[in-house]
Amino acid sequence: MALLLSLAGCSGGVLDPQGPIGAADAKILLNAVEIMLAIVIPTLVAVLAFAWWFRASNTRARYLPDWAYSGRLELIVWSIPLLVTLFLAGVIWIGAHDLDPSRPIAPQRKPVEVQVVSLDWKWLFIYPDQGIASVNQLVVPADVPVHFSLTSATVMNMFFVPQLGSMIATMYGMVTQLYLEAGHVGDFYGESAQLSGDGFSDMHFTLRAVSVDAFAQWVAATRQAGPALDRAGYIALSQESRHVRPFTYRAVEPALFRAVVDREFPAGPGPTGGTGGPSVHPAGAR
Amino acid sequence: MSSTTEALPQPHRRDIAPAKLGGRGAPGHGGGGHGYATGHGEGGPASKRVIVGYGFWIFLLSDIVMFSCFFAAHAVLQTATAGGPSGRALFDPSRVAIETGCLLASSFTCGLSAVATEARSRLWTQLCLLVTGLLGFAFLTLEAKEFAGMVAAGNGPQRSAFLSSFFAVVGCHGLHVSAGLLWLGTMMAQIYVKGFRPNIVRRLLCFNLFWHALDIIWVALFTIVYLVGEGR
Amino acid sequence: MTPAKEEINADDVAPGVMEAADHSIRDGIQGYLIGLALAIMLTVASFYIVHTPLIWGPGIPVALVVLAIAQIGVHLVFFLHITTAPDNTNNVLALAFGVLIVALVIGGSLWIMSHLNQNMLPMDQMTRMQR
Amino acid sequence: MHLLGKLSWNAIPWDQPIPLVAGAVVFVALFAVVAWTILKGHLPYLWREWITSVDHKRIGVMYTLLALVMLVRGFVDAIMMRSQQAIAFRAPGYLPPEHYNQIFSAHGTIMIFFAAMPLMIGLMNFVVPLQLGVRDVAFPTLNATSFWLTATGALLVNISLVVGEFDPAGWLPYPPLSELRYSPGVGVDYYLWALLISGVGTLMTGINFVTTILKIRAPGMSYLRMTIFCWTALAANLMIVAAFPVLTATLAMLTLDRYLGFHFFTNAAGGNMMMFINLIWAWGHPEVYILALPSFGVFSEVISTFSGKPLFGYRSMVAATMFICLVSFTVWLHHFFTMGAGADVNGIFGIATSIIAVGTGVKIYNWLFTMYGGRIRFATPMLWAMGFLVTFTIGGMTGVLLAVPPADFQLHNSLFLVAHFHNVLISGVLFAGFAGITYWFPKAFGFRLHEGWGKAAFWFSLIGFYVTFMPLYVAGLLGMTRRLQHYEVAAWHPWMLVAAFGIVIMTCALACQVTQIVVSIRRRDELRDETGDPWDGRSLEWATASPPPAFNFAVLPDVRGEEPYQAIKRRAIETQQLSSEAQYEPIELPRNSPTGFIAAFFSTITGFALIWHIWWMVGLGLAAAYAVFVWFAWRDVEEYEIPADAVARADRDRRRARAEWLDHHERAGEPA
Ligand code: HEA
Ligand code: HEA
Ligand code: CUA
Ligand SMILES: [Cu+2]
Repeated sequence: MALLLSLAGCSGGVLDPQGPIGAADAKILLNAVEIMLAIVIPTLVAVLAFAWWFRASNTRARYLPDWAYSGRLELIVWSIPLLVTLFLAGVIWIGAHDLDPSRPIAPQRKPVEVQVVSLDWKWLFIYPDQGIASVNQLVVPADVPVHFSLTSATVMNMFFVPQLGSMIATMYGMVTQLYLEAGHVGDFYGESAQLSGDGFSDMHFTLRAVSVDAFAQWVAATRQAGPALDRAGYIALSQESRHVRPFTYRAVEPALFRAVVDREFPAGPGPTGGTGGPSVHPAGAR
Repeated sequence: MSSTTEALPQPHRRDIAPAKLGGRGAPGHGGGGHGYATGHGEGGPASKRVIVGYGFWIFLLSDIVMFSCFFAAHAVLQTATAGGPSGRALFDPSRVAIETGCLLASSFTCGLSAVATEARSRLWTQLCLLVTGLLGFAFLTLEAKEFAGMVAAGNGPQRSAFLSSFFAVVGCHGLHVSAGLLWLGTMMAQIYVKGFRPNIVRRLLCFNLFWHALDIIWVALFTIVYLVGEGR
Repeated sequence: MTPAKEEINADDVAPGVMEAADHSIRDGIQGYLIGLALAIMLTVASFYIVHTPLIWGPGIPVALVVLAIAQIGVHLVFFLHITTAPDNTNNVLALAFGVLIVALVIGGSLWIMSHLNQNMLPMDQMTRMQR
Repeated sequence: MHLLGKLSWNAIPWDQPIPLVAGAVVFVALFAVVAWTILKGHLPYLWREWITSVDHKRIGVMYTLLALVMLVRGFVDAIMMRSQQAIAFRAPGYLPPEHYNQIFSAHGTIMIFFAAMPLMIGLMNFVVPLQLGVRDVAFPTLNATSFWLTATGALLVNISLVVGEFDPAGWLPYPPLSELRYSPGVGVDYYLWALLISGVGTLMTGINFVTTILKIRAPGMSYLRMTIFCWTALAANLMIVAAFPVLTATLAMLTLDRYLGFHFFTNAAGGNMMMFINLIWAWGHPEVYILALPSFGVFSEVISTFSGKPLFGYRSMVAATMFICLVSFTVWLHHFFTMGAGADVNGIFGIATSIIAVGTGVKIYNWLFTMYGGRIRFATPMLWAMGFLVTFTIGGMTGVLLAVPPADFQLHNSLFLVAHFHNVLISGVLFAGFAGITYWFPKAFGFRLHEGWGKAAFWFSLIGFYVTFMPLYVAGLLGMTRRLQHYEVAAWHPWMLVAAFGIVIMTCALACQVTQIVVSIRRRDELRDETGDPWDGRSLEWATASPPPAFNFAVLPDVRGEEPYQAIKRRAIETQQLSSEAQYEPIELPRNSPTGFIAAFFSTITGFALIWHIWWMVGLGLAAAYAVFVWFAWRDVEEYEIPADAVARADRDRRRARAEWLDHHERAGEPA
């Protein structure tokens, strides 16, 4: 296990974190493993040792055919896991609070705002303060907290950038909150961690953390080119499509995200048919 | 630890047929000293009546757990009217009161039928069961009317999540009552043809349990769905 | 084995079976009558309370739930013959298990769902709360 | 409307060779088997002795058979997934997504509901009445019905392979993806009806076994004298009774959404999909312990028997079992920490989850101390148990890790999670199944399984497991999420290749298992067990003949302590004689009944009709089901009697074998 852990380090996964949230998540993960290994390894060793020593062919081992109870051992048997669990319970409680996804990273630093909409099957990122948007590509300044507000245009998805830390669900008509921060400049792999249909495997994107200046430049450049995202454009975008190349919008209709959340658009249309496709149309389904 | 069962006091055992499945310990192998039906003790298999009654009791509890999910869904969705009508606009308290009366009375007559069965009176058992069935039918008719009225007014289960959960939880109870009526009819026919044979008496016991349990669920229903819901 | 006497045992009793004590017809009917009377009282109280100004508005649902629990108790005791006698231990334990599960499922679900809903309020309400 | 509802020629996937060929092979095989039985004239025998049987032993065997067949089906799915992921690096692979999605959903559904559950229920059926020292379960006909309804569910899932499609939204199909709008095909409907129907069967099993264990035990068998297997069976069945109604209700709501336009979980009209996820896991977590607890029971029996000692800390074991039974109902939110319920809720449920480790840990240590001071024989069942102890501890540890919310925020739905649950399921359930089958096989059929092939199967399974699933832990830590039909991240690819190699080893294990069965049947005379007690067992099932007579025990055993059979044996060895022959009495047993089979027949028809919206057929099926019910209620004779001299004859044979054993024992001069 420890070997596996070390193998998994330093190669772009959750054990190679590139930001404070990811680092804290990974730290807790490793700590929990250490706490448990402290008891699990002796347990495993004892299992193998007892099995070996008390094998039937070993005449030196003492045979205690009636030994089935010992009050003292009984106590140990209950208290060892209990104590470990107590310890873990502390980690769990504190971890759940300190690293709650909706908890701001550093209240004094103003975060960059990004609104995320998961569509079939791509990601739409809206920058409300900059008035631009992008698809399947997320550019953020490094060393600055990012505040995500997330929703879905269709089914549930899960927004996840492994090296930056916590994932969070996106759901139709609801908004979830997430704070992340990239500690370095770099490209990080992002994906959906929740099955969302046939194009699910294509719901990956690149998170590009760039310097603050480069971010400003990118914003400026983005404003110069590409289409503008209005309501009609959004409806077109929300049709099913796979393997969407990253692109940007030079402008976004201001309250678009809120309109999505407030269900002003019908939910994404979904596929037109499966085997034995729909022959009945329930009255209420839109 | 090694108490021999022979030593147990046996003051109140009567001559009872043990369960068929278990059979009884042969003499010499328990000395015939075992009781026949302790649920938690050491007396060997319980009597058939206890087994059947207990099994049905467990079934009822599982049924109540199932209802609790519909209740939970209703509690979560009762404000999700999606612009449609709320409970206050839809429910008619006097109808609910009559429905409640029907069901409560039927529970009572059902209990009387059990007394009549205990006294092995075919006539009274059948009469009580008949009244129970009629009251149940009256209840169902009222409920069907309510449903039909709501659907006709465009407030069917497709209207909103609130109405979905309403129709589901109330309808599920209604389905149970319908199934109960089918069962009741079958039981009456069986009593008519076969009389009070032990297996039929056991089934009557189960039917009684079922019917009383439906009434209990209705108590929760009229309280949570109708009365509390009306306040919204 | 006469059917009438079949399977009455002082140690273990099927749920729904009347106590050996009230085995006469009169006692049997009387039990159901008492149950009916109590149930009617509680039901009437429930229906009455909904519209009464006597009780503080927000307290009404609580009162209703308490009344319902009382009535369910009445049904259990007088119609289903659940008692605390030792012969009923298994029946009562099963009931307690069921009630516990129901409480966990309903209580847990409501607790979880209220937190989820609260954390996922649509935008405007969210921002309103933040400001 | 169309007479056949939505069903048409196009429902059969003519354009998809893989399922078509697979389906064709299955059906040809099935047809061949049926044709063979009819031609050989075995049908009357099958009908008489198996299909209509209400004997808990027969039903147990049928459950186990169903489980093994479904294991193979699930394994084929697993091979397809592992090979797809091995080649789908920057490539589409050979399974298009709409097909791949059905495969993992079918794999999960089949493995949990139609392999693992029948495996455990099968063992319970066979063993529990024997260990309680009684003749059958509380409701034998209901028991048969449970089995046949489970088989109905399995059949429907397998029909979907050829006619239509299966659920593409996962083994627990989350809405809104599973709603009509996003899954308009019949796949989810197959899933729903298969599980609703088999769920009824499982619920009835739960009721049956709770009643059996609480109300039908041999004289003197107080609660604290029951075997741990019976205790775990009691706990598991209590959990079935409490949890399966939740599954039924939740699936019923989704069904209402899909069929009648309700809005429980839709995106429209105020539906709330989070409620589905909440409710399904309120069933789902108890479910994994419904599977794990009986497995723990099997290992308790095996470890104690092969260590030649009573189980250490019996009372602790009982307490831990019931502890797990209750606490399992308080942890379900750990499956959706990442949905955002907030710190308090996540914290509480995380802690509740980690507390389960206490109950499980106690069990691990009790097994450990059972081995201490033992004289351990490493027969095949004991090997499975050892593999379990080591592997399950690791899987449990990763489970507890997932219970830590910040860790889960990174590992949820990753291959790490997939590795965790295969880690516990394969060691905890599959290994237990194999251990149990090997252990009780001689009891069921009168001869042992071949040890050599069994041990080979064990080693291939163990190594195959580690090679297949350890890489998935790594891939999960590298951020690889589950259910990917293809991927573009280079770092994941090598691990997928290793895992694919692991499945090759697993295939060897399967081959060994099959060989083991074939070889054992061929050499059954060598492997014959005459005494009824091939392993030097300690509980009552070993007190009767192998295979046991229909009535199990000629006279119900008189239980005077824990490990009753061990006590009887000791007494026999000390006094050098068997207990005196009892006075035999006639025994009444329940008659065979086709009720279960017929009920399943009509529910298959009804289920199929519902899936394809063939409403007239639905009506027909339901009417027929009611008719069967009434017909069953009307039958007069429910039992038949075995005369006393037949009982005596059967029991004297057994006693003769035991007497020989005693002789032999005396000469060997071995202490008990
Ligand atoms: C038999 C099946 C089984 C069993 C027994 C378990 C056992 C456990 N599981 Fe697992 N689990 C599953 C089957 C099972 N699980 C499945 C199928 C899923 C995924 C479903 C899906 O999403 O599709 C899942 C998912 C799952 C999750 C959700 C993760 C996610 O979706 O993000 C979590 C999180 O808490 C979890 C935790 C646990 C824990 C804490 C245990 C504990 O019970 C383990 C306890 C055991 C030990 C800890 C080892 C022995 C103990 C000691 C040696 C004592 C000392 C040790 C300590 C004190 C640490 N499981
Ligand atoms: C009991 C449950 C169980 C079992 C045993 C298994 C066994 C296996 N599973 Fe499965 N699996 C699940 C439950 C189970 N699984 C679930 C619930 C899911 C989630 C589905 C979802 O995402 O919706 C899943 C998903 C899942 C995935 C999808 C991962 C993803 O999301 O990307 C994969 C991929 O490889 C996989 C692989 C395997 C493999 C290789 C085995 C192998 O270990 C199989 C090994 C089997 C054998 C070696 C059997 C051999 C023996 C016999 C057949 C008996 C002998 C027969 C006779 C004697 C006649 N599983
Ligand atoms: Cu990524 Cu296709
Ligand atoms: Cu769980």
